[in-house]
Parts: sequence; C-alpha cells; structure tokens
Amino acid sequence: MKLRKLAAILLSAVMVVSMASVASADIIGADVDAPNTTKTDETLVVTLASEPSTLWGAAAGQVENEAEIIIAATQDTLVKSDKATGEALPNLATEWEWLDATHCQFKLRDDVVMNDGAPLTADDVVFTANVWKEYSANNDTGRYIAGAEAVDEHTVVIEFTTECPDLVNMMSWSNFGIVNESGVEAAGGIEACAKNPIMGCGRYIFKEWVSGQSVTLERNENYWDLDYAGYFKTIVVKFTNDPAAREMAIESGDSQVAADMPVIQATAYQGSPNVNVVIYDFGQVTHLWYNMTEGHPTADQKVRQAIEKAINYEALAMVGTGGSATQALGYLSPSSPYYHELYTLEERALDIEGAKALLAEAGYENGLELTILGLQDSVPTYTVIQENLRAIGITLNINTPDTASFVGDAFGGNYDLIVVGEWIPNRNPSAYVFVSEGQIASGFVIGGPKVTTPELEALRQQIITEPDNATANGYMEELETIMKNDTITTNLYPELKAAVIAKDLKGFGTIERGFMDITTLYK
Amino acid sequence: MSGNILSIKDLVIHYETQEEVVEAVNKINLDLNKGEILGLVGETGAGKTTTALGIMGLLPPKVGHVIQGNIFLEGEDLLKKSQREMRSIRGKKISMIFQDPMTALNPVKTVGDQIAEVIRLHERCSKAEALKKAQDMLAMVGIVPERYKEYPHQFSGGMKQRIVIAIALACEPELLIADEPTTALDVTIQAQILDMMRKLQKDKGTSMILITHDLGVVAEMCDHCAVMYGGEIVEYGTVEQIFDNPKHPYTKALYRSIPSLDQDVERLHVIPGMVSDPSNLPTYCTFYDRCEECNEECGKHDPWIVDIEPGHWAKCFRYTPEWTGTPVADPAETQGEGK
Amino acid sequence: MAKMHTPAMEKIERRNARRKKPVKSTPAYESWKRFKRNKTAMIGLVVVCILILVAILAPLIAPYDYQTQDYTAMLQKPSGAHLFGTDQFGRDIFSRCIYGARYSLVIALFCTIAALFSGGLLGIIAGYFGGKVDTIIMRIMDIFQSIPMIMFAMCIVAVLGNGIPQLVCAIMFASMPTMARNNRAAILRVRGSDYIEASEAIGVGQWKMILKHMIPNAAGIMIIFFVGFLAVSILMMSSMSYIGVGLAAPTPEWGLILNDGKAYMMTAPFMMIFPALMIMVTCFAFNLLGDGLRDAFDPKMK
Amino acid sequence: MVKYIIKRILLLIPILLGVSAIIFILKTFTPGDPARQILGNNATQEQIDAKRDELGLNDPVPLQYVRYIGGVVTGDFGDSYRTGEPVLKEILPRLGVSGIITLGAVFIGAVLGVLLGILSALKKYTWVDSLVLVISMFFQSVPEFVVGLFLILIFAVNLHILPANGIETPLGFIMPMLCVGLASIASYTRITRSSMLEVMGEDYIRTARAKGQTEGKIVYSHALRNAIIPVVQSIGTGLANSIGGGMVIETVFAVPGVGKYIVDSITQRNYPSVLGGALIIAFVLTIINLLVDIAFVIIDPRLKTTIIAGGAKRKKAAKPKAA
Repeated sequence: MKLRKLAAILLSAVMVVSMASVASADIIGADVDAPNTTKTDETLVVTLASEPSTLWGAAAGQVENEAEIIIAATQDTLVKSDKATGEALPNLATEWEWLDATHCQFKLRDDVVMNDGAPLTADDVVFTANVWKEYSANNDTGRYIAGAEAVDEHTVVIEFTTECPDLVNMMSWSNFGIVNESGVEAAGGIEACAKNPIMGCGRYIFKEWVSGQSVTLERNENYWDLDYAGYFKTIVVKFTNDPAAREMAIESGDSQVAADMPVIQATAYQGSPNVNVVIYDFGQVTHLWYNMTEGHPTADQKVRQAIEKAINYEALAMVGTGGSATQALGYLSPSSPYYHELYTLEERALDIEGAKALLAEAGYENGLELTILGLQDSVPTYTVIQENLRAIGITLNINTPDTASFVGDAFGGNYDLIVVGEWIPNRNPSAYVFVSEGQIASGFVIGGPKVTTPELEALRQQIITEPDNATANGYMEELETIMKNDTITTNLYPELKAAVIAKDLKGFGTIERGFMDITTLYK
Repeated sequence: MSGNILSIKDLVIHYETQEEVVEAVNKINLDLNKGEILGLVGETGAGKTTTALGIMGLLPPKVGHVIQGNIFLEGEDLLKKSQREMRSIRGKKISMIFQDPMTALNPVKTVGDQIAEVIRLHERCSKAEALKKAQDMLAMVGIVPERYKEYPHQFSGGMKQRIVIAIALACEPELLIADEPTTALDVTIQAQILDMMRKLQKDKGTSMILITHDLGVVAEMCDHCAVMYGGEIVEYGTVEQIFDNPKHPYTKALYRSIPSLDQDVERLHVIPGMVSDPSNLPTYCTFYDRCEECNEECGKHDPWIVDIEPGHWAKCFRYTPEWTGTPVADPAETQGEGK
Repeated sequence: MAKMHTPAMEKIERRNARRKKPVKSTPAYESWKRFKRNKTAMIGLVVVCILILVAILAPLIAPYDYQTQDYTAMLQKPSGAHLFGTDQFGRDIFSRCIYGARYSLVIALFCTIAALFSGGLLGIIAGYFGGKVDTIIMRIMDIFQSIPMIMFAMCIVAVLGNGIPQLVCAIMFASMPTMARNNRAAILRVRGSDYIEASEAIGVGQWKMILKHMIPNAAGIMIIFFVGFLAVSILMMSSMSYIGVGLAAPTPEWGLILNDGKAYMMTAPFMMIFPALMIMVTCFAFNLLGDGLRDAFDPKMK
Repeated sequence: MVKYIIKRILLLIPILLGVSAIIFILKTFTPGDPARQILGNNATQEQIDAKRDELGLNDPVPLQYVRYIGGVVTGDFGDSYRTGEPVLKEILPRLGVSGIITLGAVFIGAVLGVLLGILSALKKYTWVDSLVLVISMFFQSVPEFVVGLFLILIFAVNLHILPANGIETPLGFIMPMLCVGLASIASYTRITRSSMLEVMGEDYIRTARAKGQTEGKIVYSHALRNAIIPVVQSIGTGLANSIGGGMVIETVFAVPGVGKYIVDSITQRNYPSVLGGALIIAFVLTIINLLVDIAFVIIDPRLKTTIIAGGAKRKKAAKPKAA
C-alpha cells in the first residue's frame, strides 16, 4: 500500500499547485487603449509561434506571419488603414489621387529621415516598388504593381496592373514597407536584407537575429511621427512552438507577450490571475468549403445541403472561439462595412431528419465517407463536425498532415471538405479569391470549391472595379446570396485571434490580418 | 592452552534459509599448537569450509549463524569480537587462502596493488613502502618482482595461487587457513605450491590449518589430522596415529578407497550409501547408516569422544569399554553387504 | 530429526505442516516462487491484469460512449456524473480513458510484437551467427539508430496518413536498434554456455539450435525486454501525438487525450492529469512486472 | 591503439553511406515539393520547375545521391533550402546545445542511477530496494513533455527561479537536463543493481574481506570498478539516443537543438538540412561508441592487453617465467 499512497500524495500536491491559480479575468479586445506617451529604457520580450525563414518578405516573395509582425515594426508604409472603416489614412504619403484607372499619384512628407540618415524621396518609393514588382511578382505584394516613376522630389506616381480603387488601401499592408537603395546597399544588398533588414524608417530599427533564438529591435529615436512614443527601448522577439510553454513564460516573467495563441487555449488561460488574455475579431469569418469538382460526393448540392443541416453551429462556434463569439450569419464579419446578414436562425437550426432525407435523395441511404483536410490546430473544430455528421450517417475522416503535405493537398483539391477563412478588409483585387476564375486556374488557391461560374466571376470584376462603394456593396450581397443558394460555402463562425500578455501591459494593437503590432505596447 | 594458538570449543554453525536449516557444523572441538599444521580431511559437505569461515568470521550474513561454542585465538574468543576488531585480525593474525585461484584475484587491479592493500591495511606505511614489500613477497613466492604492475589475467593458475599465498602471508599472520589450495591445480604445480608453503611455514613458524580431501597431501604436509564427517570430527590424532592405526570406521573406509598401485582390483572399494542430508541429520551416530561395524547401540544415541591413545581419539562406541561388540569382521572381506 | 533444535527450525516445521501439496521444484515454479516474494512485482502483475480486464470490458465499464459530445457539459470538473470530468467537447474523460486502455494496450502489444520480430529476430541472428553477419547487422542497426525516430514516423504518416498500422510501423523502425542489441546480448549470454556446445557437438542443425535450445533459454531475458518495451511504446505513442504524427482525432488513445488536455493545463488540469495518470500507472505496472520477471528469471539472481 | 581507432573510423563510411541512402529513399516517397516550400505558396508553376532544375531535384535519384555524397566528402553539406545558409553553419551550434543537454542529462542520470543502484543492491529485497525502484521508475513512466511542463509549472511559474524556456541564460539548460536525466535514472539503477549483485558474489570480494578490508572500501574500490563496465555501455547508448532524440524536450523548453532542427527541416521538406543533421548525428554516434569502447579498455585491463597492445605486449609476456 506504501506505493499507491506515495503516488497519490505526489500527484495531489501537483494538482494543488496548478488549481491554486484558477480565477476569472475578463476578455480585453484589441486597439482599445489610448496611445502611449512616455519613453523608457525597458525591454519588451515577445514570443511568437515559429521562426520565419526571412525577415523581409517583399524581397523573398514570401508572406510569413512572423516576418510581417517584425517588418511592420521596422518599416513604414505610404498609407495606414482605419481599422473600423477600412479607409486609407495618410502616413508617409500625405495625400493621393487617381490620375486615371490604373495610375495613382502620392504626395510624400518632406520631414522623414531613413535609418541611414538620408531623407525619404520619391526615388526611394520607385526603388521599393521595383523590388515588389521584381521579387514578389506572384503574391499580392507585387502582382498588381506595374511600375512607378518620380514626378519630383516628393511626388510619385504608382502604376497598377488592374483597375481597382481600393488598391490604395492595400498599400497599408506591412509588406509594402518603403526602403531606400542606400539603406539596402548598407545592409549588404537585397539577398542579405533577408537576414539583416536594417533599412527602412519604421518605429524600431533591426539590431540582430540569433538563428534559432531571438530577433532584437531597438527604438528609432528620430522617427518622423512625433506624436508616436515607443515605450520600450528594446524589443526582443523569441520563438517557442508549444503554446503552453509560451504562456508559462509569461507567468514566470521571462516574456511579456505570447502572440498567436490558439483561441481555445487562450480562453483556458483566462482563469490565471497573473496574465491578461486578449481575444479579438479581425474581420475574418471561417467558412466550410465543399470540393465541387466531379468525382467528389460534395459536387451534389443535396449532399452539401444535408451537411449544412447536420452541423450544430452554436456548438461549433463555442468550440472554435472558446465561447467568445456566436455563429456567423454572413460571409463577412459584422465589423466589416460590407457585412450582409444572409441567414436567419431558423434556417440554421439543426435538422437531422431533413439531412438524412436529402442524403437518401442523393442516393447515400446507407451512409457516406468523406475526408476533411486541415492543419493540426483545426482538429478541435473538425471533431465537432465529425460528430455532427456521424449523427446522419456520414463518417468523416480527419486528415491533418504536416504543413508541406497540407499545402500540396489543399492546392490539389485532395479533400471533400475544408475549413478556410478569407480576409476581405476592402475591395482589393484578391477579394473572393476562392471563386476567382484566374486564381483557380493558377491552381494556387488553398481550398475552396475548385470550380466557379462565369456569373460569379463577372460579379467579382464589378465589385473590384466599381468606384462607388454603395453599388459595389450591392454586387457583394448579390454574390454572397448566390453562394448561399447554391450552398457553395457554409459560414461557420468569426475567426478570432488571441494573445496572452502580462498583467501590467496595455496598448495591445494590431496591423493587417489581425497580426499584433509590437510597437504600441506600454505599461 | 600454553602451546596452542587456536582452540575451538563445542562449535555449532547452522545455515538458516526460508525453506530449511542446514546443520553444517555440529559441536566440534579442536586445538592447534603453535607452529604446527593441522589437516582437516573429509568429503565435500562435511563442514570443513564452514569451520574455516566460522573462524574468519566470514559466514554469509543473514544466513550463516554460530549457534553456540567459542573460538579462542591466543586466549581471546573471536566470536565475542566486534566487526572492527575482527577486521584488524583478518589478514593480520589469521589469513585464508581459497580454492579457485582463477577467480580469487580482482581482475581490474594490478597484482602489486592487491598485495600492497593488505599491508597498508595492517601496517602504517606509505604506498611506496607497501609496493616495495609487495615486490619482496612476490620474490618470496617465486615470481619475478618486476611483474607486480601486471594484471591477474596475465598469470597462470599456479602463479595466481602463489600471489594469493603472497597476499595471505604479507603481514606474517600467526595462523594460515588454506581451503583446498591445490585442488584446482594440476599435480606438478600442486607439488611446487605445497613445497613452497611448507618452506614458508617452517621459516616463519606460522601455524596452519590445511583443508583437503586428498589424504596424500595430509600425509606429506600435516602434523595432526582431524577427520570430519557430517559436521563432526569423528577422529583426531597425529598423522602417524591416524595413518598407521585408524580407528573410526569412516577413517578406515576412507583408506580402503585409496586405489593402491600394487593390488589389481576390478572394482575400487566404495563406501556404500550416501552422505546424510545436513538439513535432516539423525540424532544417533551420523555414520550409522553406512557403518559396517555398528550395532543397535550406535542407532540409538550419539557416540561421545573416546580416547584411544594419548593424543588420539575417535567418536565411536566401538572403543568404549561397554562395547558388547558384534563379531569384528575383517573389513577387507565384507564387501558391501552392510546394514 | 536434527542434531539440535533451534527456533528457526521450529518456524520452518510449522510452515511445512501448513503446506498441503508437496513442494515440487521445476525451474518455472522456482521462478514463480521468487517472483511471488517480490512485492513490487506482484503489484505490477495485479495492475496489469486489472488493465487488461478494463480493456476487454470497456463498453460495460464506461458510463458514456467515448465519442458522444455533450455541449451543455463542456470542461466540467470531476464530479459524480463525470468521474474524471469532461473535455472541451463535453465528452466524458473517464469513459475515454477506459476505451483508451483498449487502444493503448492493443497498439502497445502490436508495436512490441512487431519490434520483437524485426529488431529481435535480427538480434538473435546476429548473436547466434556472430562474425561478419554480426558486424553487418549491427552496423545496419547503427544506421537506423542515427536516424531519429520522429523522422520515420513523419515520413510514414506523410505517405500513408495517420492510422494504427502506420504508428506501429513507425515505432517498429524506431525501436529496432535497441531491440536488436538487447536480444543479441541475451543470445550471446546463452551462446557461451556448455549445453549449446554440447548440442552442437551432436550435430543439431542451426535453425533447430536457435529454435529449440537458444530461444527457450533466452526466453526469460526476452520476456523482460518484451514487458519493458510495452511501457516504452506507450510513452512513444504519447510523444508522437505531441508532435502531431500520432493517431487521427476521435481515437481515445491516452497520448491523444493527454495532448488535447495540454492546452487546458492551467485551468482544467484534470483533463491532463487523469490520462497522464493512466499512462503512468500502466508504464509503472509494466516496468515493475518486467523488473520482477528479471529477478525471477535471471539465473544469476539465485 | 591507433590502428584500432582508425579501423573504427573507417567503419563510419559505410554507416554514413547507409544513413544518406535511407534518407534519400524516404525523401522520394514523402509528398510535398521542396521547391514550393522555398518559393512560398503562391509561386507559379514555371518558377517551381525552374527552382527544381536549379536544385537538381528533377535529376534521377542516384545522380542526386552521388552528387550529394561528393559534396559531403569535401565537407560541403550543401545549403539549407529554407535559409540559404550552409547546413554545417546551422547545425554545429545546435549540436553544441544538444550536446550540453545530453551530457548534463546523462551525468545526472548516471550518477544518481549508479548511487541508487548500489544502494538497492546492498539493501536487496528490503523496503529501500523497492522504494528506490518506485522513485526511479516514476520518472520513466511519465511522458517527457508532461514532466517538462510540470517542471516549468513548478520552477518557472510558481517559484520564478528558472527561466521558463530558451537558453539565453545558462540556467535555461537546467530543466531540460533534469527532464531527460530523471527519465534515464531507472535504467542505470537497474543495470548497476544487477551487475553489483553479480560482482558481490565473486570470489575476489571474499578474498578482499579475508584481507580485513572495510565493507565500504570493498564496495567502492573492488566491486564498483568491476560493476561499472555494463553501466558505461548503457551510458554510451543513453548518450546516443538523446543526442538526436531530444525533439520533444527541445520543443517544450524552446531550445534550438539538433533533434528539433531535423524535425522542423522534415516539415519544411528542407532535405539538405535533414541529410546534414542525420549524418552529423551518425558521425557523433560512432564517435560516442568509439569513446565508450575506449573507456571499456581503460577500465577493464583484460581488454587492454588483447586490443591495444596487440603485438608489443604479447612478445614481452612470452619471456621465460622464473621457476
């Protein structure tokens, strides 16, 4: 008996330790605190999930989340975007106007000094635009840039490849950071900048990158925007894969911010008294897409409707957002200016019998086997869908391979179902990418139905090129209604992002796509 | 008591395990005079080694128990001594040689270190002095001193036994117990070792107990001889008395089983029956079942020690005055028809 | 019947009087007697038997089905209704752990059998034939040892997807070097003994030699590795689920439940503690059993 | 001695060839295209094909293999697809980190294991023996990452004495070492215990007792030196396993070790790094096995005379012995 008693004592001791820290803490959204005003010599430690392969995405044709978070702090963009309305706000460019459908002229500020001391001139913007065009031709950074030319010292005209009034807003994305040629040469040329991005005129300057361990940034003392004050003198960005370990680093005081935490896990940490959990909406809704290419049972609309009737949307939202949000009734997030409520709660009610009947009509009385493709972190939501479909006789196999195989399968359409979100902050050319004929043809769309209709494509073009927002909004509603009626996709729940920050930290802000802004934090 | 260095009084040793109790040594009495060699003879399982281990205090812990009796070494009873005192005696006053030289030395330490170890344990001297003395001991036992740095596996069986002897005699002990020192060696090496032991014994005047089952070795080496059977000493006397005038039936049977060169016999003489099981010894004479000269008396109670001639006694009723005696058949003819 | 009566003798006589059947002494019985005396080993054996029973009777014992989700009872603390509490989908962890016994033990058994036949067999062949065959096999084992286990697992899962056969295959490759080395040592220890030379002398064929003589004698040591490896394979399974190459979602394997619970370590520790406890108890029992068998079977341990 | 070492080093070549061959075979079966991983998700097909040609991925596998081995022989392990840095430059610092953790862990495991093993051997079949068994078995029965997370919970979160993860300060090494070390105690204890029991029954222990040697010295200077030999062997295997296998611990404690580097490279289909990592581990393994054998020879003189001295010693021993 000694043995069992010993084991029991040991384990109860451990449980007591972890139970002691259970207490409730409220959810804090992002971008709610007032901007910082004081400067100190303190150091901020931020832990991200994984180490990027390069820090200057624009020159490597890569778009890696961690790289964007870091480069957003070290480079500044022509325009900033207003989170609420999605409108472009002046930043390095004071004003801008469309000369014609594809040419836009920007007026630059004359008081901006680059990191290497040289003033910001139109030539710098031309140089940077050429880098986008040349090195990022196949992703959103370079795809729509045709060229740029300097009109005078502080005026530049950027030529775009397609007609799209909202392209200006795209200039606010962190990949569009402006650099100067002398700064890039000082850093050792375009290739070397991936490891040593000291060029730019952002709020912080890149200091050092120890491979496998950390990236260090230091405050840019002569930053042009005088009413911005960086609270922390140094920011150290570290990389820890295991979310639980990231969170504990904060509790032990080794780091202040654990970025991109899985939402479910973040809600669990709300109970801990010495951390704050920030859970926020960034305007993206998670959609369940059906592979509609023939040979897949989901090509038959009855099967898709049966699935739509079997899913318990409230439970899915509960699990997907850790209880912080309810199901999504539209294609876009309610916070988006172009939000349309497509569903009523009755339409979304659970209807097991109806679903079974539809399956029978489609010829699958004695059940059906489907596979759903996803990454490791989508397993919880997939387990709910799996259980819901089991009730109507569909066995759903969950296939969560590693990233490389996932990307291969997602491009190749090697799935029946897939859950993917789409971020549409404004009417940029890559809106509604899953039903875009061009994108599907290029074969580089992660998920989606893999087929589209000319009608949807025409509507898309109108949305992108229509200067007047209200008319465009009508077209968007039309497009989303078609998608609802043909059950091309099923909106599930608003995708949330979460971070765990130290108790005394305030000013948690975000840049595009909900990535965190590491320059606005203060105590 | 004056002349003798060791005397054992009524010693009883048992091995107690979960399943059984083995009565290894049953009330033996022994005396050993200074400078003499006592031969301890008997079949395997007669309790020879247990007696030796009892003297050395090396009985296996938790299993070997001295039930009663005492062992006087120069007047002091070893059984009363504490572990620490016994350690100072072992190797200094008494030392022991074991049977199998192949495994008696530590394979990973040099020969010189293993000899020097016993010297440094018992004499205050530096490591260098101890090694020097170890080299002398090697020379004494007939091994090239320079080889003290080598390891046991580089020596032959006979050489290893010499090293073990060197270790035993390093601190010039008063009493040396040799437990079948030459059994594991072939005959030629056996003679060399025995000569050397006798020469060393004569020079140093160490008294010695030689445990063996080889009567030839006893005849050649020993002054006195004690025959053991079933944990008891059944006959004791000088070697001449035992060899010329053996009295106890077991001793006589032992001599008969020595193959003689001049007689051509189809079958060697064998003592009938089996050695009695030490965990189930009879209360009467242990040899009764195999004895050819016994009567009902022997089967009832345990015989006591009977003096046959000064210095020579046997543990058998035959030599007691009351012996009514059955016809004394000449042991030579009665071939194996015993009780 | 003894020369002298001592208290120890009385104790034994009293015990023998109570013993009804005669004391037989075959080697197996001898080992069983020694095994019985070893308390920790007995605890191990008892726990293992309980676990096997639990695995077999899982559907009867488990109060709920391991798959049904109850969205009203998410993340509930251990209570009367849910002994081990519920996970983030409202599934009863106690039932999942009970069903988990079935998966974990069965997979562990398959992994061990696979490892024994792959690595073990190679080890036996290397041990018996020695010489060039031995060096070749051992060098191949060195090669396998330097390729990290996780790489096998990932490649196999990447090619064949998550599933039990893939997991067993991965663990088999990963454990081949250690299994081979252990079995080779077991055979070498037996190889040198006289009865092997004796049977070689009378012309016993090589394969017959291995099957009839070597394996039964080395069986004792092999059983020890077999039981020991059961514990190792359960731990390997949980590490592989940690890296994401373990089993597919709904399977209630302990390693998988443990990993789901890792996210809730701070606020719902029971989700992690009970599967960890199940793994610990099982591995504990297997290790104790293995250790007890080693003492019982190892000839030198007399 | 040198001849023996050279023979062992030469043995390394077939192993390295074997390891790279196996990985090349595994590579061809694994889905996911390295070129796409390098160029990112939205690279066009032409770019991907151009990249594959540039990297020679379209050549027949044997040709790629020969070219790779050619490079390795000249010390050029190729560049990592992901960062473009030479693979060696990325692996060596990580090898240092893994090495430190492994050495520390094996030290903790071996020292504690041997001490506990001796203790339980001397106190065989008593409560001490089973208590030691239970304690040492405890850490071997719990998955590594659970022990790791609980260590962080206790030492970093609640007691704030050790950093939760990362190795900026040397303190960061303590917990990973502890985690791996504690898990290996059980095997070292068991091996020491059984070999001690065996050695304590030998005759030379009885000879030592007959010399009047104290029990303590007998255990440490006589018995332990003989009993340590199987322990050294298992230390060798322990070192070998944890150098490459530290993936789980390196993830929990965010330590840039070799194990994690290789596994990350596999996920990113970064084959030069995978090959480089596996070859380095194979190289380190052979060196470790060689060192273990040398340690054997130093500890056990019986081997010294047969292996090292070879000719020299035998000639001298054959000199006629004194009468």
